[in-house]
Amino acid sequence: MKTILNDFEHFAPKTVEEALDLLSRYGEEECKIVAGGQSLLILMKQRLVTPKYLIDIKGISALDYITFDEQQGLKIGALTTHRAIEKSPVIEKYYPVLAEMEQNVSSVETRNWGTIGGNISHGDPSGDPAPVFIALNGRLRIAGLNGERTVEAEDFTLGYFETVLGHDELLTEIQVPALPPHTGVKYTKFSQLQGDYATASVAVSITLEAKKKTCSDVRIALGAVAPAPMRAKKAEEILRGEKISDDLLARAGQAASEEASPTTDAEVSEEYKRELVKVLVKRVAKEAFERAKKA
Amino acid sequence: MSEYSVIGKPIKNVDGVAKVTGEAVYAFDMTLPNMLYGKLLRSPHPHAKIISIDTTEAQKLPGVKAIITGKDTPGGKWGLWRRYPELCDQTALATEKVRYIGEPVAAVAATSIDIAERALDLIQVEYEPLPAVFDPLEAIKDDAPLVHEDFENNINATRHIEWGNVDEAFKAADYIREDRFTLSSQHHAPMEVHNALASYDKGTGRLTVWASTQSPYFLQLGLADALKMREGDIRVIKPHVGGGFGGKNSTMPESVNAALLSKKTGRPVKIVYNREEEFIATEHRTAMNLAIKIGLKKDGTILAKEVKIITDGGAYTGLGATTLYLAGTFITFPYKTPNYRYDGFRTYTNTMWSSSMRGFGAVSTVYAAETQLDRAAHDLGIDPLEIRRRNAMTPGYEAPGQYKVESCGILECIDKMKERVKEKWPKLEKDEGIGFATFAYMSGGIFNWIDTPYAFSGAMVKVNIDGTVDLFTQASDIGQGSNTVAAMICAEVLGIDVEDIRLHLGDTAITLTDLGAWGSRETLMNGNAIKAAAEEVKKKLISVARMKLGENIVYDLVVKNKRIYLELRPERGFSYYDIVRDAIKENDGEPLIGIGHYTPHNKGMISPAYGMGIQAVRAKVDRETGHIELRDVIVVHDCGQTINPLGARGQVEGSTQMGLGFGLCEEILMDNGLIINPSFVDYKLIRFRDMPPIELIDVPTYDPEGPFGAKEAAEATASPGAAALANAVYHAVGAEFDTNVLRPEKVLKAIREKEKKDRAGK
Amino acid sequence: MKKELKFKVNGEDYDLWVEPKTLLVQVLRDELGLKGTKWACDSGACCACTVMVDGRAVKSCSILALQVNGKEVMTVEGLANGPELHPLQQAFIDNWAFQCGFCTSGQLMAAKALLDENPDPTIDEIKIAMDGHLCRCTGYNMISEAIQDAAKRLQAQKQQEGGK
Amino acid sequence: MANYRCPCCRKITSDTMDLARHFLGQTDRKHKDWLKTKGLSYAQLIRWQGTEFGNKGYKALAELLEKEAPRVE
Amino acid sequence: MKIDGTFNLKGSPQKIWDTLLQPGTLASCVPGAEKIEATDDKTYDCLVKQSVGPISVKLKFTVKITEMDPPKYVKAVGNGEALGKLGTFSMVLGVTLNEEPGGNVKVDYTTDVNIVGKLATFGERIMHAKAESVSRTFGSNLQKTLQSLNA
Repeated sequence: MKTILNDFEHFAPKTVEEALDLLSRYGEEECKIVAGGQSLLILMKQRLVTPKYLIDIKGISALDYITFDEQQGLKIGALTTHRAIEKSPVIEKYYPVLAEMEQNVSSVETRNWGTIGGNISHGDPSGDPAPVFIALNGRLRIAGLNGERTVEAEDFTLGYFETVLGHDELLTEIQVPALPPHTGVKYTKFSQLQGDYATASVAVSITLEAKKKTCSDVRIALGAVAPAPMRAKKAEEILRGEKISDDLLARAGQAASEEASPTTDAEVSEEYKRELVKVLVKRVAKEAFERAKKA
Repeated sequence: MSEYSVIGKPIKNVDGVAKVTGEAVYAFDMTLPNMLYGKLLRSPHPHAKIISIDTTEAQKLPGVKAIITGKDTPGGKWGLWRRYPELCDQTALATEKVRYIGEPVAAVAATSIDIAERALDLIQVEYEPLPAVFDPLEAIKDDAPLVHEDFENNINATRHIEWGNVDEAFKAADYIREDRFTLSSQHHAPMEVHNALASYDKGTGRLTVWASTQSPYFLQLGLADALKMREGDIRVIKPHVGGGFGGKNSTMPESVNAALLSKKTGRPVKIVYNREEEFIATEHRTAMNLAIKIGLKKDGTILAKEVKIITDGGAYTGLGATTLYLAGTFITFPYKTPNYRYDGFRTYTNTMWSSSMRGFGAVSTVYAAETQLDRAAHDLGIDPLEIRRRNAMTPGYEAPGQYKVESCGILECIDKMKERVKEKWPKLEKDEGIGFATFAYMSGGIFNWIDTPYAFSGAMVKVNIDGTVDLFTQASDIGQGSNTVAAMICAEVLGIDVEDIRLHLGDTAITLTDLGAWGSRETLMNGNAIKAAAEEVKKKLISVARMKLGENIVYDLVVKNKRIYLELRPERGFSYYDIVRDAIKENDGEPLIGIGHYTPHNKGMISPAYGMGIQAVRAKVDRETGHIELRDVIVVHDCGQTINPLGARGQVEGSTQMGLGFGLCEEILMDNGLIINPSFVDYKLIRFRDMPPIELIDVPTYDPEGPFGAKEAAEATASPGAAALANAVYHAVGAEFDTNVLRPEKVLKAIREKEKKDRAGK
Repeated sequence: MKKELKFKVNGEDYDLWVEPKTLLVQVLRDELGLKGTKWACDSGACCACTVMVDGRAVKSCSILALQVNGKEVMTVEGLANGPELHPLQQAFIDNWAFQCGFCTSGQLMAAKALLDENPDPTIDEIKIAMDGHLCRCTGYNMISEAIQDAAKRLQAQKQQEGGK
Repeated sequence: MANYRCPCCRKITSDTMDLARHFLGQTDRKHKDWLKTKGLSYAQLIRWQGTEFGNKGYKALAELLEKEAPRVE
Repeated sequence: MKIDGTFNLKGSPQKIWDTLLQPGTLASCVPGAEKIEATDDKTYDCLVKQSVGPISVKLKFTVKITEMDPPKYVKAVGNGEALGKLGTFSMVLGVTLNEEPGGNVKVDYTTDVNIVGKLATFGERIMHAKAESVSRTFGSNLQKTLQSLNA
């Protein structure tokens, strides 16, 4: 760890186009994008990342917005801060799970400066927003010099800190469809101390059919237990089309725990992470179910 | 005791305004004109021969003003155990070989931190890695690599205590149990990192150092030994210090190398560690292997205890040898132990060395002793509070040849706790438990390992013509609030306000020697020195007043509320201010000065007085994940006469946080001698949301040795947290632990084991 | 290559030229001499360096100085009104909400941002807002109490002003 | 009363347990080498004394010294 | 840091053994390998690039085979550095081939990596996981190579 950052040239584009243009000019190795910089600046101090050119997009105000309508659903500009999401009345009303999630992302200080797009683009497998957007069936809009594309939230992260973003691309927007009726969503992250990085995290969205008895649709997303946030599709299959019961939820937890592919690290073993997934999926799905019943 | 006008009152921190306005200056904030920035190149190997160091390229970097390696140092060795020169094993820069990852091998001074850091990258060091040893039990083997060639089997220090007849007592016991523990290290993690600014004056050959230190005097001695200079030619100044907790007692390479670089360049040099350096290359709590055997009567009375400790000392001595001594003592507290045997060994290993940390010696041993006691109580069918009560020390209790406990409120503490818990937590939720642990600690140490001929504490009081007071003290306020306590004691004696006192602090050139802030010594030891100094002045004032009154000598005079008057006829007296003026004028203008000092005498081997008490932790365990939720804490303590209840509460809260951290989450993770979590991201500290509320109940006693009856407060309270937490988990779900950091995975495993045992039992 | 940085600190306008690699905390401490803002972890994990930017608490060690171009920064030095302490500062003193004081500036700025947004926070809200702040000395409870105390003082102050 | 002298230095005690305590407190070559010639390892004794209950290290050494240490009047 | 793992391959132990020890195979199967050259029959010079998101590291190292029991067991020792002053490292690698019924060979590997310097302290979590994913990819690459040889 060094005290002082290495020298770099600093660009502060005012538009997405400008930023993309700058990106195209410099090679992947020597050029990095910084938004809030809450992760990147630390890597730079450690000299693990030493860009010659830093494209500082924090000032692109056009990417700072939250909009919602019933048809289009929710749209969040990539440079919206975590704090803005946490405090947004629209999100509070239609997607309270997002506000809940945000409240446990690092510290208020980080949330005040760090951006949602920066967080997702960083591709940290233990990041909080990604599993929630996956559970919410979110899509990510990506801008490139040759036009735009959209990918499913679940396909965005490829592995440890690796995403589908090409070097000359920029994540610009997160889109979340309006929730179907009778849908409950819950996110829980497990860490020994509150506000810490997740040891394991689970987001579940459950939609009940009109009579609120049977689960018509379900999405289960896991964080921190694989190289990238992932869907627990086998666990989903166990619940989909079924009447939710404690026993069924436990089975879903078991399935998810088998689907996950955690690794042992200095703090926790693979077995323990699997155990956590088992317990968390059961509990979180139950809460999502309770919420769906009330929705 | 209620007649005090300052003592026992909630007095606001005398440094408060400076600290809330950002004006308080820490060594970290200091710069001097023309100052250079120093950085240390550190060894990446745990144990390696240094073949060569090539600084040519680094020298060429513009802005680099000096580079030194081991051969450029005067070669002085130093340490805190100066009584035993062979334990003075530290060096400024490694020369022949490196002994831990992070040991400095070269130092650079440059015109900016940036250049200094770049210069480090240009220094080429060739190492020949040597086999290294990290485990203390491996280190003592005959074929283990030697960390210091002169210390065979890597044994750095030993300590043996025995009293009574242990073997006979075990034979007489109804119940015996043995438990083994591996107790981990813990980092002090002070908010202000180690840093020092050194300025050498070529003209006079004198050196001034501003440093983040707990003991300016220790630093002065360390620098003198390291630089082979006279003590008197070194002036150490301690500005505000951003926390120490035992980690800033030793003279560390940053101050020595800043001084060497300043000497070489003729310019002031400042070295500031970054947080990673703070984690890998500053001292930490002593990890240990501990075996404890206890023999009890059926009714829970302790008959005998036998304790074995092998500590992981790391590469150098620091205060780790003291830790070994204190561990052997405090594992008996606060219980009557008629028969006791202790064998302690401190080993050298190829890791950053371990040393003193808040409650050193006690924190780890309390964990072992108090969790064991709960298991014994459970087996014997005795209530955990009752077994503690039955064995509690009483005033005047003596351990033969070791210590004598004068004031002792532990029984009252236990009784108060019992009452309060019943009232506060009448019913527990499922999987919720309450755990208790007692604690005790010294009020300053007696053993003179530093080998100083000076008094342990000294203070000087100068009263000005207008009645204001300049108090000169080397007592080190490192956050614990000793400045406020110092001013309060002085104000109480002279009958004036805290605001009338100006403090002159922590400067070895202008304050009388004090050994510094460790082992909870400032209130009792420095407090006694200040009290004596102020009383000397008071005596002078009284004699002047007496003469003016012309009263017979049998009438006692009181100095209080800025007046000096006859105790029995308060209306007869004078204003304090008038007497001060008269005293100075009548004595031919001689300034009104009092000097006081304190050194404990005839107080045994350990300490003049002991603070103590009991803590309760209420916690809830998640049986499926092993997660522990800290819910509530009660601390009942006896710190003698509390000097400042506000400050004492702050200290109790803070030390409880540290003790709970030791039990819950703080863990230094190591891989082949490398600390792999050297940051606040990966080294887990309790923060706001996980900190439970604490209720503090004071059991006042009066210790004859302490100033106004005061003794240790809130170092002892660092010890019980981990034990009380483990006991709470034990009572909630039956899980037992032989290590201290109760991370969820460990808890879950223990729960499963317990369930398995229960099933097998059925 | 240095770039121009125009911003406001504690109400005063500054126009500086800084290296792009300079962090906000370095400008504040080294260029402007505002050493009340501390720096303690190098990894964005302790919040000792917290200042307010446009009214929000942020970590000055994790922000490039150039990123606050055109913005308004407030540091602990800007909290008191001349010799008169801000109620938060007074409450911190009265409640012994600091010991070594090294994390205090950051705590105060975060507390200020909190009370500006939420004048009457519950203990839980305080804990959430302050959770990023490490304090090795106090055990946090007395800081929470001080913030609640300050909230009361500020409300009383407001009422008094309103009454006038 | 017979006293025991340390086989490696001039220490004299009346009790072999005390002599064992003395012996184990010495870290010089001489004492260790003597132990080796008697088939005992210093490290092993320390290990016993530092991890096992009942003065196991001292007792083993005292037993040996009882046999081997020169007596003095 | 110890990393152990197992993967299964189709083929005979001897064939796998022969393939495994060809520098060409290693170069094509080790993810990110830019150069692997045999300097003698037991020593290989390697240059491997690894990246974790924004971080990329070039590792330059030499691997020496220290024990061999064809076609069952091989032990190698590696030493090298991460370019850019990020640190040096050494590793001990052991690979055991076990023939299993059905023409399968179970490959067990154990590595003990000792990293010295900056790289080591960077998120042990990530390093560990990355190493596992690299070995997994190596296994599947090797499988592909074997298949192509069969074909």
